[in-house]
Amino acid sequence: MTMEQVWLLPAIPAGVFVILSLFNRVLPRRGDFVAVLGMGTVVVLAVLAIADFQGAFHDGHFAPAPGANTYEFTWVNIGDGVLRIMFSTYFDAITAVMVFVVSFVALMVFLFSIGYMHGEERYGWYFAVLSLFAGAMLLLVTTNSLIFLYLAWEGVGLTSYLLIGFYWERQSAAEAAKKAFITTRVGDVGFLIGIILLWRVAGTFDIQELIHLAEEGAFSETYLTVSMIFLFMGAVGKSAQFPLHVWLPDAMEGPTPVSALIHAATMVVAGVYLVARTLPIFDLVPIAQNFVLYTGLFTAVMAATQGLVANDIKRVLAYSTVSQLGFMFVALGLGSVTAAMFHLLTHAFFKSLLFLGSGSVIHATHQQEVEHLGGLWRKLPITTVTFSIGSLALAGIVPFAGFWSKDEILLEAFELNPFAYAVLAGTAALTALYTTRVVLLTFAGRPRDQHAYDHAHESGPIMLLPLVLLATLALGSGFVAFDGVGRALGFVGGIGQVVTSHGEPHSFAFHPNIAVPATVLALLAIGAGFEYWGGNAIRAERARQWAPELHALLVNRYYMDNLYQAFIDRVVLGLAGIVARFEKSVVNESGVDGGAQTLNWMGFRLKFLQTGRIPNYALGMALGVLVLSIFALGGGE
Amino acid sequence: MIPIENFLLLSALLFAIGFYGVLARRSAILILMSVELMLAAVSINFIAFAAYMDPEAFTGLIFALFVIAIAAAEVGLALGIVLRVFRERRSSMVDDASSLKW
Amino acid sequence: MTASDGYVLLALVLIPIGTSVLLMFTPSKERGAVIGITGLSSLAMFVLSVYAFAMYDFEGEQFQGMLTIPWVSNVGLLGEKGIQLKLGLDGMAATLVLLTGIITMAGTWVSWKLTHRMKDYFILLYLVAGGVYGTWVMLDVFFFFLLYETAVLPMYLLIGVWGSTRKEYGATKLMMMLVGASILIFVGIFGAFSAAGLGTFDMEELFRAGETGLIPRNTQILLFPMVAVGCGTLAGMWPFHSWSPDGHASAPTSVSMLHAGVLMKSGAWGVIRLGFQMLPQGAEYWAPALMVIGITAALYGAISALRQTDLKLMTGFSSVSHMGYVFVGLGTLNVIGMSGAVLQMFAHGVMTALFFLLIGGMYDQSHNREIPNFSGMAKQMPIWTIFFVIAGLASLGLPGMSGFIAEVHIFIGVFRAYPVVGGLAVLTAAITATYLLRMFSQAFFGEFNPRWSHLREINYRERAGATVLAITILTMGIWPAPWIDRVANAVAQTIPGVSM
Amino acid sequence: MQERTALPPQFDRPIMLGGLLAGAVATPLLVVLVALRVVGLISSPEVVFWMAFGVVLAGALGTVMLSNIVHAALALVFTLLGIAAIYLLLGQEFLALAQVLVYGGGVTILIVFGLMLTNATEDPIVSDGAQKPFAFGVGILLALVFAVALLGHHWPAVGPAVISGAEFGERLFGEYTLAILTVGVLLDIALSGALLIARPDSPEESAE
Repeated sequence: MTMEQVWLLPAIPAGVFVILSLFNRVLPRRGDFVAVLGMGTVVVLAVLAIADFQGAFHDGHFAPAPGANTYEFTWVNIGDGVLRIMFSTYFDAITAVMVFVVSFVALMVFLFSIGYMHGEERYGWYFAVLSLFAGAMLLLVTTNSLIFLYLAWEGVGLTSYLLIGFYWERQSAAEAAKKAFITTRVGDVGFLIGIILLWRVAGTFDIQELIHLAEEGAFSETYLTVSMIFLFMGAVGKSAQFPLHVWLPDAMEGPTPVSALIHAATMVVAGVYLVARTLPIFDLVPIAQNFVLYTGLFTAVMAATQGLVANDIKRVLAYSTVSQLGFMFVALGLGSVTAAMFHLLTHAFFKSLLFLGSGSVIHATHQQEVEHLGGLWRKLPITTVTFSIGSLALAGIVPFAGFWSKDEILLEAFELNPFAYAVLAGTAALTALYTTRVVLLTFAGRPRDQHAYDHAHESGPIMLLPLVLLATLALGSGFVAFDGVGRALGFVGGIGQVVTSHGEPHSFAFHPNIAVPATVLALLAIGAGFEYWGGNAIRAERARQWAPELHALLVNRYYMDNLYQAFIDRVVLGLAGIVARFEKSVVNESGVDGGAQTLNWMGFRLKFLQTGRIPNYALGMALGVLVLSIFALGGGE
Repeated sequence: MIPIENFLLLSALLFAIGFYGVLARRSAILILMSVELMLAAVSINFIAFAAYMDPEAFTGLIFALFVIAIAAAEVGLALGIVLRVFRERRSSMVDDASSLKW
Repeated sequence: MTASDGYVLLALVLIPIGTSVLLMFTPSKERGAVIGITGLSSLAMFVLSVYAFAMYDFEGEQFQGMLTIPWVSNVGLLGEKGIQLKLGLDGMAATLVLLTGIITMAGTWVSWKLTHRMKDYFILLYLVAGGVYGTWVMLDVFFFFLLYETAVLPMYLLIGVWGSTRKEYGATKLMMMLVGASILIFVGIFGAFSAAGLGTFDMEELFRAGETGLIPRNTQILLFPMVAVGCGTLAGMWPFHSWSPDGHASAPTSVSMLHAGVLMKSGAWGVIRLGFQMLPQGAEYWAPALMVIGITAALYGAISALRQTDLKLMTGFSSVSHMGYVFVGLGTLNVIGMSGAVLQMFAHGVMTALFFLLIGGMYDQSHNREIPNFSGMAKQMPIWTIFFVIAGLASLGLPGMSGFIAEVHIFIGVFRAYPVVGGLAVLTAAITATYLLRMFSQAFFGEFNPRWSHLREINYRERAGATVLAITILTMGIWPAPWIDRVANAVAQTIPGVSM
Repeated sequence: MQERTALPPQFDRPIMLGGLLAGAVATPLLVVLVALRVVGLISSPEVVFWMAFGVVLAGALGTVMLSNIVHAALALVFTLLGIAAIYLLLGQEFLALAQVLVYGGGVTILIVFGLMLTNATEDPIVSDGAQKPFAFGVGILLALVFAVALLGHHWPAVGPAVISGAEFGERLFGEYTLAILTVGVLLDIALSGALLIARPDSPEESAE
């Protein structure tokens, strides 16, 4: 499989979706093996494609032969090129990272789901939709056309909707699915506007061509800034950045493996991917780039603070996802694709690990409130170990994967924007703190819910295998940044150089000045966490009482949801009410019925002209004759 | 030789008088009689024009004849209706027969 | 398409009308015969429609399959060509012929469960179908208008006799508004006819007259609003839309399908044919106004739909909103936007037919359409729900569905001309998502309301109809080239004054 | 069998008054006309024309103004006979004859029958409608309009052609046979219709 055949990657899971959605009742085991086989094939093909890509390297430069890494097919063509929408794929280092992450994590999640979702009523449908998601996500990362990117973008949105609402009998799940779809849809409005604005001047949807044109100065700066900010709105929605972050915590209503795949490792990074993909254009417009930077920065802090107080184990992870995505956007805002994509890679592994670990806990105890868990390390040893590895990676402790990638972002920030650095370092400490809290409350101490504890048991091998594999990657994937490891994998100049497919190659750097303070900070935070939540929860309770308003603010998510609800209730529905009243009273009653009634009334009045007396009629006729004859006389002369 | 204007003037005055009668009177029979006046006025016109303008064409005369014939038919029919109305309402005044109002 | 295919077009008009006549002589107690006749007839129409669509060569002549039969000439005002039975197909019409074939077939299937005077129902329904086919293929303004009215008039009886809820009110309102609007069309047609002074109703001649200015520019500016409002009323143009929600809410299932799916499109088609093709200079003058009306309608319909609790009313307002897009697209005066408008006519036709089919399938059992009364319907009627979600997603413009193809063309076209309007149009798509998803989560998801445990899944005929429509939605969404090629070429070649 | 009665008293005075009035107006008119003829200002046919003119208009005015229906009917007879004279002046012997027969005879008798069958004989005085002033205005206006139209036009100064009864008959039953037959059928149908309408349609009604 070569780079230009990369369109096969989305095609296979899409085919699986068709097969499963039509025949899942007929196939043995509801056809889960079809999904797993399909995904396995995709992983193999993805690795082959990456190998082909790697083979195109020589002398440390990324220079495949022109066109060798693209595939094109005309989808729509109006007026011989006035509007030409191509289906096209493009393969570069970013694609390589994304393809690997998506297909690998998806395979892990598929395997995990076999155990986790066992016995569900809509088991086959679950795999069908999950496959469709994988297909859409793979299309998203391989296509080079903004329109198809949008298509895939909405496709992952749809599957996310279907999977969040998988347990639709629960009203909360249905509401969460709706909220997710509509919130991201608001972002997509901007995304589509941005796409069309870019097309309006450039006349193409081809991303590489757009970058080329933008660099040549085809756009005015203001126009480009506006377009890119619109484009970024899509990323804000999909990657749950402030102010459209509200859907992601609620999205945890979906099955846990779904959260791992979609709402941690892949779909939510689509926004990061989009900005990374178009970063050369963002580079041209500092305002838009700073917009990305500060959005990410604010979101990172905000979500981390909320993560401190959340009780649902999955929600904590969701907030941490939002926060980590903020980190990635900061990196992009600073212009470093390398750091962002590197963090995306490691984050995908350790966050999906954490989610699957939490899934294992939930599977064992049917309980996801951390306040009701505790002491599970005795019952779930493997889960505890893997979860801890993931947590350490998230907290950024040497030598786990998260350390290296976070350090890369901090380094960039330190060099370019000290303010951002300071904020991010503090946020990293917060991350360590809430991570420690979750681990301690879940696995350490005494069981707080004896019933759940008694029934807990370690999951089967089909669920543990993904945990172990992902833990390995969470432990080791950070090292690919090193030159030697990169070379060993076949990438001349190391991974860091590869990922920067554009502009100055940027190899991985490691500065003790940055790394040591960050590590110390994280360790301090972990220590503080042990101090507060290790053993008994009394101190935590005291902390809560120390600043009740602050706690309430955080628990209520800064009242953002209330604000939105109020906006919808007051403004949107209020407007709808006004329109409905307008429709009823002006258009319907006055306009249509009113017109009819006016005629009716006139008829009622005019009917009295019909006296029924012949002389009156005759007089009318006579007057008519007179008038006519006078006209005739006047006309005759 | 009498100029044609004289006949036309007669016809015009006769017609106007008949018209006045139709509009002003209440009795159906009197209205019928006024209509006869108007018809006669029209006949005079026809004949005058026929005799003065184009005697060969003959059409005006035929028309006048028809007017006479049809007037006779009309009178017969109208009187039938008047009788009928009278029998229903004990009145031959047209404004008493106003059940078609509104 | 060869010249002899003109007879195919003629057949498309005559088959449904002939079926009506045939049904008149069928005893009404022979339900089997009625079902057989309508089944065969709708199948024949479908096959011929697909044939016409497939055989239309989008790189060839503008009008294909021309068939001209002189009727009245050299009488009074009429000159050499006078009134002719002239048929021909262009790319836009080919698309709409296909739409009619699909919806008529699906509508026929779901109407077979009717118990009250089924034969008479089909007589009128097929009259509508014949009229609609006629408006697509007629190239003579006289016959165009004749068949246009033929399609509109039976609606009164169809809604008044077979409708539900406030059917008399809905039927009367619909009829009064549409017939009132027809007067404007009539004035527009005869105004153009006499202004051209050619003594012919031949559309091609009149198109040429409009393009070359034989119909003076000021006359065109005067006549265009009449035609646009006249035909626009049937297309649900704001603010003349108020018949649409009421009419749809009270109409029986297949009438709603045919009406919202096809007949409303013939209103928009009238605006294209009589407005943009016959009075191009007037259209150019009024295009911005059309766009303002369109975007107002789109937003207005969407916002109104947010507040509706009746499923059919919601769909009715959604139709107003989606037809607003059509006018936005037409107002762009460029090929992309106008193609988008025609594509939207097709896409909306299919999806709205699917909506009404499903609502009807459920209403027949439950006699209730209030959204808050339902909850968790996905448990009781999963297949129904899946089809409904497909229709809803197409409606909110999800990529991969027909709605997206149409909308994205309109958006791109509008952005070319008026970016601000384009932004509003995209925003409307988000509002559409909001009301549809609110409805989904209220009615389909959540805890099942046991009050509805007597409901059964939609029957196999409805499933078949829904499948045909859903497949059309997906096909166009994934492989839109056949539609776009036909429409875009026709728009570029047959509508004067259109920029690329 | 009805007893023969004298003319009712209310008939006497108006008739006599009318006669006197007519005589009072007609005598000077006649004198003036004869004088003009003798002087030679007008020709003999003109004398006849103006006399007929006076009779016709006086009769017409009587028809529309007299409040007694029977008197009005009498006045109508004068008018119709005067019109016959006009026809003669125009050279139409046959039409004049027809006029006398059909109008002066048939129609008048029909009308008198109508008067008798309604209760006009018992109460022959009728009031006029409320819109009489309007009617008067309309009548005057109409006369004015006609007069303006008439006098504003220049008419050729030719005399009337005389068409004899024989010639009339020849042409009537030559070229216009079909038309005359149609009129006959029409008359037949109309009178049958009149009969049908006027006939009492139930025994109870006829017993009334």
